[in-house]
Amino acid sequence: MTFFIEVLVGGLLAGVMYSLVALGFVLIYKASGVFNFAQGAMVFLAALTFVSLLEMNWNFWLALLVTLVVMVGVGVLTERIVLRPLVNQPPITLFMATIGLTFVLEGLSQMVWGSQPHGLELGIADVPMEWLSQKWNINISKFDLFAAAVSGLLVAALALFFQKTRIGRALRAVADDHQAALAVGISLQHIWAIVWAVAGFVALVAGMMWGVRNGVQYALTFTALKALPVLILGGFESVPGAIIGGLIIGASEKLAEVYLGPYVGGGIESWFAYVIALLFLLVRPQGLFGEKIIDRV
Amino acid sequence: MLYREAGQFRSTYAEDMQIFPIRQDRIALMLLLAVGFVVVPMVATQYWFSALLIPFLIFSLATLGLNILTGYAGQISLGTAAFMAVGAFMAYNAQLRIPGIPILASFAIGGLCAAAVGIVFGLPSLRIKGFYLAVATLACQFLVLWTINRVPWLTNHSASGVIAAQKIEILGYTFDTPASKYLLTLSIVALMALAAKNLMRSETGRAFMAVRDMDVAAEVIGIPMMKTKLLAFAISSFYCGVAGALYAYCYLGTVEPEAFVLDISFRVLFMVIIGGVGSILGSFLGAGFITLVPIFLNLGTTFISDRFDIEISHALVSNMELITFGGLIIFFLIVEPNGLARLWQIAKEKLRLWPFPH
Amino acid sequence: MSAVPQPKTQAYLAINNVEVIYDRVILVLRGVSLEVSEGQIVTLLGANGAGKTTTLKAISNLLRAERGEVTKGQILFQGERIDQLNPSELVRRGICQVMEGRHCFQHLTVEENLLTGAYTQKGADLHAELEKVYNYFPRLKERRRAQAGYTSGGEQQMTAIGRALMARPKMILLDEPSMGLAPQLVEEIFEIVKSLNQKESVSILLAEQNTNIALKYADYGYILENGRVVMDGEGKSLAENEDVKEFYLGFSSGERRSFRGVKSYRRRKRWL
Amino acid sequence: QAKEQFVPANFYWVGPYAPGGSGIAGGMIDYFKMINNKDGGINGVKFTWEKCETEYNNGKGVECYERSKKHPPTGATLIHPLSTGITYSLIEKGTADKIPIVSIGYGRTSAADGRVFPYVFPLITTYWSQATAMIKFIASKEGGTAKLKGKKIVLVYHDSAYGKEPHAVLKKEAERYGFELTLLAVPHPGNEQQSQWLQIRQIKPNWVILWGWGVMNPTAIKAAAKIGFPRDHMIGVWWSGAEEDVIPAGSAAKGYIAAGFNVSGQNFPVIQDIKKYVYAKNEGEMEDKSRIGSIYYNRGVVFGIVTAEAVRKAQEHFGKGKSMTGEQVQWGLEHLNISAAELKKLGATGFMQPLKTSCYDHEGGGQVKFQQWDGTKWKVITDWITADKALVRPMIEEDAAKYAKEKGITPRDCPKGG
Amino acid sequence: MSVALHQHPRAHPVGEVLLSVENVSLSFGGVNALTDVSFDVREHEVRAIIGPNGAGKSSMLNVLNGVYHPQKGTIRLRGKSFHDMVSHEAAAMGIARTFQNIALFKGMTVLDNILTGRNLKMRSNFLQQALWWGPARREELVHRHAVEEVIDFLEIQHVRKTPVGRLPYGLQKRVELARALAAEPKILLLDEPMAGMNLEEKQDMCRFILDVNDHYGTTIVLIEHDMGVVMDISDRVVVLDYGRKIGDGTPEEIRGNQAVIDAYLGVTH
Ligand SMILES: Nc1ncnc2c1ncn2[C@@H]1O[C@H](COP(=O)(O)OP(=O)(O)OP(=O)(O)O)[C@@H](O)[C@H]1O
Ligand SMILES: Nc1ncnc2c1ncn2[C@@H]1O[C@H](COP(=O)(O)OP(=O)(O)OP(=O)(O)O)[C@@H](O)[C@H]1O
Ligand SMILES: [Mg+2]
Ligand SMILES: [Mg+2]
Repeated sequence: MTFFIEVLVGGLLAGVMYSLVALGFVLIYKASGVFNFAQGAMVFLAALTFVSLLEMNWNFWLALLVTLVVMVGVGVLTERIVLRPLVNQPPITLFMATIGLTFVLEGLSQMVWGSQPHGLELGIADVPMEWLSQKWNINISKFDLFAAAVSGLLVAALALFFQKTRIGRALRAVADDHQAALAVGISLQHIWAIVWAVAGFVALVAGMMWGVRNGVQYALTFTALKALPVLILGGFESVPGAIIGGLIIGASEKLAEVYLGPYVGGGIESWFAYVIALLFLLVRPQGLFGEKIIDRV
Repeated sequence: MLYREAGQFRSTYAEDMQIFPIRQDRIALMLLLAVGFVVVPMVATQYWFSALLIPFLIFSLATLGLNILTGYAGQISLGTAAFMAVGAFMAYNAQLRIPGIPILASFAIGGLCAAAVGIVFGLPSLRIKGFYLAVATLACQFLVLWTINRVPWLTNHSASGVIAAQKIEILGYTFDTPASKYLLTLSIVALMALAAKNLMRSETGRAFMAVRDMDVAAEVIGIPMMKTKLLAFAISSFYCGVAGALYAYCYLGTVEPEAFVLDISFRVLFMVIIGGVGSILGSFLGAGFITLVPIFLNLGTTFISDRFDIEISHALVSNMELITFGGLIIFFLIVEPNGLARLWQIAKEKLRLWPFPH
Repeated sequence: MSAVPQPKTQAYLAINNVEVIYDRVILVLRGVSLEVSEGQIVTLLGANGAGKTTTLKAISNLLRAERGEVTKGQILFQGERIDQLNPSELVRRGICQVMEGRHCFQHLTVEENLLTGAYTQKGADLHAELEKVYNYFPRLKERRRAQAGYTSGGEQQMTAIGRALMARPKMILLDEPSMGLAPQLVEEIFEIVKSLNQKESVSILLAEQNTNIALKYADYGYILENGRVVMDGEGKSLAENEDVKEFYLGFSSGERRSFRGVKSYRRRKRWL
Repeated sequence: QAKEQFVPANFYWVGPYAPGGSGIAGGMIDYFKMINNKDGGINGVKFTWEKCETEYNNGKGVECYERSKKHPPTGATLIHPLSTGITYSLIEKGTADKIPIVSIGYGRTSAADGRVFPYVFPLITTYWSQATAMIKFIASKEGGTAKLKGKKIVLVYHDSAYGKEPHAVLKKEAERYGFELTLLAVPHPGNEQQSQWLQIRQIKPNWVILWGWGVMNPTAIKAAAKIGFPRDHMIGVWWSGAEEDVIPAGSAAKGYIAAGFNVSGQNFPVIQDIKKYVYAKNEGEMEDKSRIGSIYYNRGVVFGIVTAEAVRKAQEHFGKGKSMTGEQVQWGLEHLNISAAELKKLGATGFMQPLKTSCYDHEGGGQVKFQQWDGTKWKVITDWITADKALVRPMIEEDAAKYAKEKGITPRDCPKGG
Repeated sequence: MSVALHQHPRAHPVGEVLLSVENVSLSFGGVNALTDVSFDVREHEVRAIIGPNGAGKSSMLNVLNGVYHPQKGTIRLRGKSFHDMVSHEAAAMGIARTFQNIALFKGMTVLDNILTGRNLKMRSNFLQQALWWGPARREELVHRHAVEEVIDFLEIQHVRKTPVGRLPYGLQKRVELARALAAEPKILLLDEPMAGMNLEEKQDMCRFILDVNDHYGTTIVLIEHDMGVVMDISDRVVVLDYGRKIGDGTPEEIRGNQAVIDAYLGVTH
């Protein structure tokens, strides 16, 4: 039983890490209807910049600040160079443009900082909490809890932002119809610059958390892959969906791997999350909290 | 006015319904085929065959397949590489297990098995749309590769899962030189492209496009959604399956799951979008762009650094290439969001009016 | 027929010799000039595809999003060139467009749609504005919580117009406001337009197919055909014009023609 | 004919595999530069090379191969594909083009049977050899092979062809010694291993063998720390045993053990020579000089040494001071004999193992050293441990024979053992 | 404003009840789009549905061809009742329609759009089509002829090869009608076919509708806000308001109906 709980809790906490990455996707999708393929590259760029600055003996907060400035710069430039000329284009075109952006960001980060992996420690050890493991024989890492708290905070803040503010409403309007948004005087430039900057910030947070876990290296770009099933399960447009989706995916895939894996040869984690998400979609095609696809005649 | 249709009258519908109603297009195509089948084999080097032309053709075929699904029927899929893998492995098994089966039949079996898998993974498309569907098709990608890794029968119990493709032999002739493999690939691709073109300009193609553009309306005018979507998945996967078999047999020479990773799925999707969603020609242009541009970029930088004897760190060069490639994608999209095929079409429209601006 | 109007000194909005090309090859407007004086209602008439929508989009600078561009001519608002301003700046300056085909934000509720319209009105009293719109369109109040995507065609049209009003514009570009509205509502909308014009001195440029009603309310009218202005004049004088009567209002020799009788109709004479 | 010997440098400098690719490329090219500068090449024939980015991608690898194979003066001398996938794709092409495919420490294990694979050289040691060496190492730690009985060993492997390589060998070993073997797959890329390591916590194995790649390695080490599994009972394969695999794991990696067929460090004469003849002139490949002497860099130097010695051997046979063709170098590769004395001359004693190949055996030594991470650097903790060739060789021959049958190849005749 | 109704005898006089709607109710969540509506449509007649915005007219059409499934009530076609009919089944039974918000296939040319209307009549399978051979080719030709007839009839020859997205609104509406006609329907449902048209185009459209009704005897159900059109061309009119039927009768009767005037017409036209 304790083992079951351990797997469950471990899965839930792992899921939170997925949510962190998924959140970046959600932000941009919600605000512009763009499926941002470059999210993984942004996570990589942010974490790599941050860790490289740290290794140059910068002060932690200064490094954080400068990285943030870099990410905001990337956001603003993306708006200028990529998105603005592509207003009102079909989603698939914008998607492709973000793929181009991925190449640019990946090339750029490796060009500036090199492709060597780095270690990152934030001072919170990724080891089990002793009293828990002694008393209950359950292993829960302090760092995992920290990561969960951080994502919880982020999600709450962002959800509030989208629901309650003028900008939040404008973001949703832009996602629905670029042209009409322009016509009511929403400045796509501002909106997109804001969103991409916030997404850059989220990428930085995700990059730091994952960087502590796996080291800062190119493979951070792959974290995006883990976020995709979370994304469709929770719904592309939903901030709370990202966290709930993450919890469901995290827990179910761990449980499946541990309890089902041995019977079929293991490694089922590679697809299990997707199959779960797919099954959910068959019931709710827009994900748990996504916006209903409106097609009327 | 190089590209002028004036003076070409079509007096019957049959004429109007020709595959290329405009004479210049017909001539251009003939020339292209002549170059492909005759001139290229005479002049190209092995490098051209095995490093450029064969992969280009095979990717064109896969792109064509995905374009039928995504471009014509409007269903985005990220399972292309999985369908290719099914094609490759089933072709291998057909060759291995059915004695005396002709290689082309094996390719077809590979394609048909891929089509079957495609139908199964097409079922969710009846309910799920857009990017949701795209991500959901990833399930197919991972599940198929996982299965190949897990079921030893599929890899004939090979230790590592990597197997060598069998010899290609048709009517006693062995295709073992790059040139002969190229010709074989070209023939298959040309024929299948022709079939795709025919299909897309007849009822099936129109049904696909109708479902793509507005599925409720399509249903209202009597197009059965289920049949149409599943057929699209089947045909598309068939193309991808054959492409996968060719990829294994004519290009790499090995059949292995790692050759069909997610990356390939994405690359094929890039090709579709860059080339032009819903265009046969675009499939070729897109495949050309994505496979050849990085190589030419690389050849270019190598040439420049050789010529001017600049010692730049290679990591820098590789990264620069990556950035340039990404930049080019963005550039072309901004110039023409609907892909290279549309760019070509606009160019033709301009040519038609030339030398007048409008 | 008539030529380009002589530029007056005090035009509120003036378009001079504008040419628009779509997709770099399709020439749609071939030198359109028109102007709107302050406080005027001006209507733009013309057959399908004449270029009415394109003209309005050229003014509000929404063409780029459709891969169209203004290749010639200039557009002046209050004497300043505005053809390089981005759309949100235009809204801030008081030019607001109601697009053809509604373009509501489907996933937002009707009320949210309206609120978005006030995006540029930072710190304004949104409640009062909302109430004003609901006063104009009581039906919207009933449906305020419905997602716009699920409302009926007419309801969406009301939402779109209401949304534009929320920005407190000085000048509204209306693209076919009557399309798809019940006759009663068409009258109402034009009454609203008129009251906006008179009470709040909003200038109006409106593209309309319903010539009858448009000319009834308009001070001035332009008739567009094939991307050119072919006729213009005071609303009344246009309504009196024999050709206009025949081809746009459906009277033949003073009698309204039945739609059932059109089988034996006369092909319209083309000006160009 | 120009006195040049062309070797393609088809490696990778970008992407997830870049740390390995760029390090190995740097080591090999630096070694060539050193030979050119110090000795004026091999008997006056200087090495040339051209870099081509393969991105660890089969298609790109083939493209690079095709591009480099006809390079003047004699075409590609031999090729290091540095990827198992690319190696497989090149087996037939190389054989047809008569260009040796050299895969040191990766590639197709059964190609060690030179009778079936004349142009393929999985030199020094294969995955299978290594797996047996690992078991030997574990046995030595446990106090003899007899003690293995009833012990639990878990293999945590990258779920791919590469990760599946050792399964068969380990299963045989498990049968032979009576230990309990559990195979745990980690899906690519391996940045999430919670469930695997929770299972390990449940199994409580004595040893964990890590058959990982890239990000999978530090993640595994961290996950081990998280469940409190002792790192000094984790043994990594040689692609899990570079600085790049442990540094990202930080302090968690302390005590972790990995296999290797070369060692790290700068204190070998050969590395000093590279510094003296190459870096002193500012001609070095590595921008980050601290990477000189790292595991990957030194592995690249091993690649360089083997290449150079094969060319030297070929020249001895076909004419000194001439550029060798691929076919001639194939002979050289089959007659390599880098003895201890030879190693000393090369300044590589203890740096790599002696190597002797034959037409029959394309692997050579098959020895492995084990090293432990002390938090800042790798420390060698064993001498060369020889693989259990008696176990591995028959498996190799069986697999090669199957391949020969499938392909309709008649194996060459080779004098046994010579 | 008197208008002579039937100027010449119709080729297909109005006949038996073809389609009847009985006590249909439809709601979406809290919104009652239709409440207990009943009416019938006779063979060969032109039947108009009018009512204020949001009255439920479009929803009624959607019920008629199976896009929406009413919670209560039945639809009878030639006396046979249907429950939960799927829209492509409706199409197979000869019901074609146009949409309020144009639902053309934007990526296709006019010709292709209209050809899709004939998909139910196509028999060749996709393998034959892939080869463009034998039956497939012959069939394409036959249908092309049929479609060209519709094109001629609706006078859209000049835009045949234009992608529909580029056409002005009015022409798009006409293409949509053409697509519906290509199916040779028994019943044609038109949802505001004349919205956004100027007078001349409306006249054209009326002419087409009447001709279809006349030549082919097609039964027509029409939603329209232009009272002139409705009064002139329809045989009978149903009036909906807030989802309920508030009037049903000939145009004259409707014109005089006070409830209708209050709810819909406002000032008389
Ligand atoms: N995005 C576009 N690309 C290409 N051509 C276009 C585009 N938009 C409009 N056109 C063309 O421009 C011309 C003018 O169109 P516009 O929409 O301005 O006409 P309109 O007068 O508003 O017509 P309607 O009364 O039907 O709304 C038409 O011929 C149309 O085909
Ligand atoms: N799919 C749906 N989901 C929710 N509500 C709907 C849906 N379809 C229609 N409605 C609602 O039902 C009511 C009737 O809509 P309908 O479209 O039938 O009106 P209509 O009579 O056609 O109006 P109009 O003349 O404006 O087109 C409207 O209030 C609309 O919001
Ligand atoms: Mg218009
Ligand atoms: Mg309606």
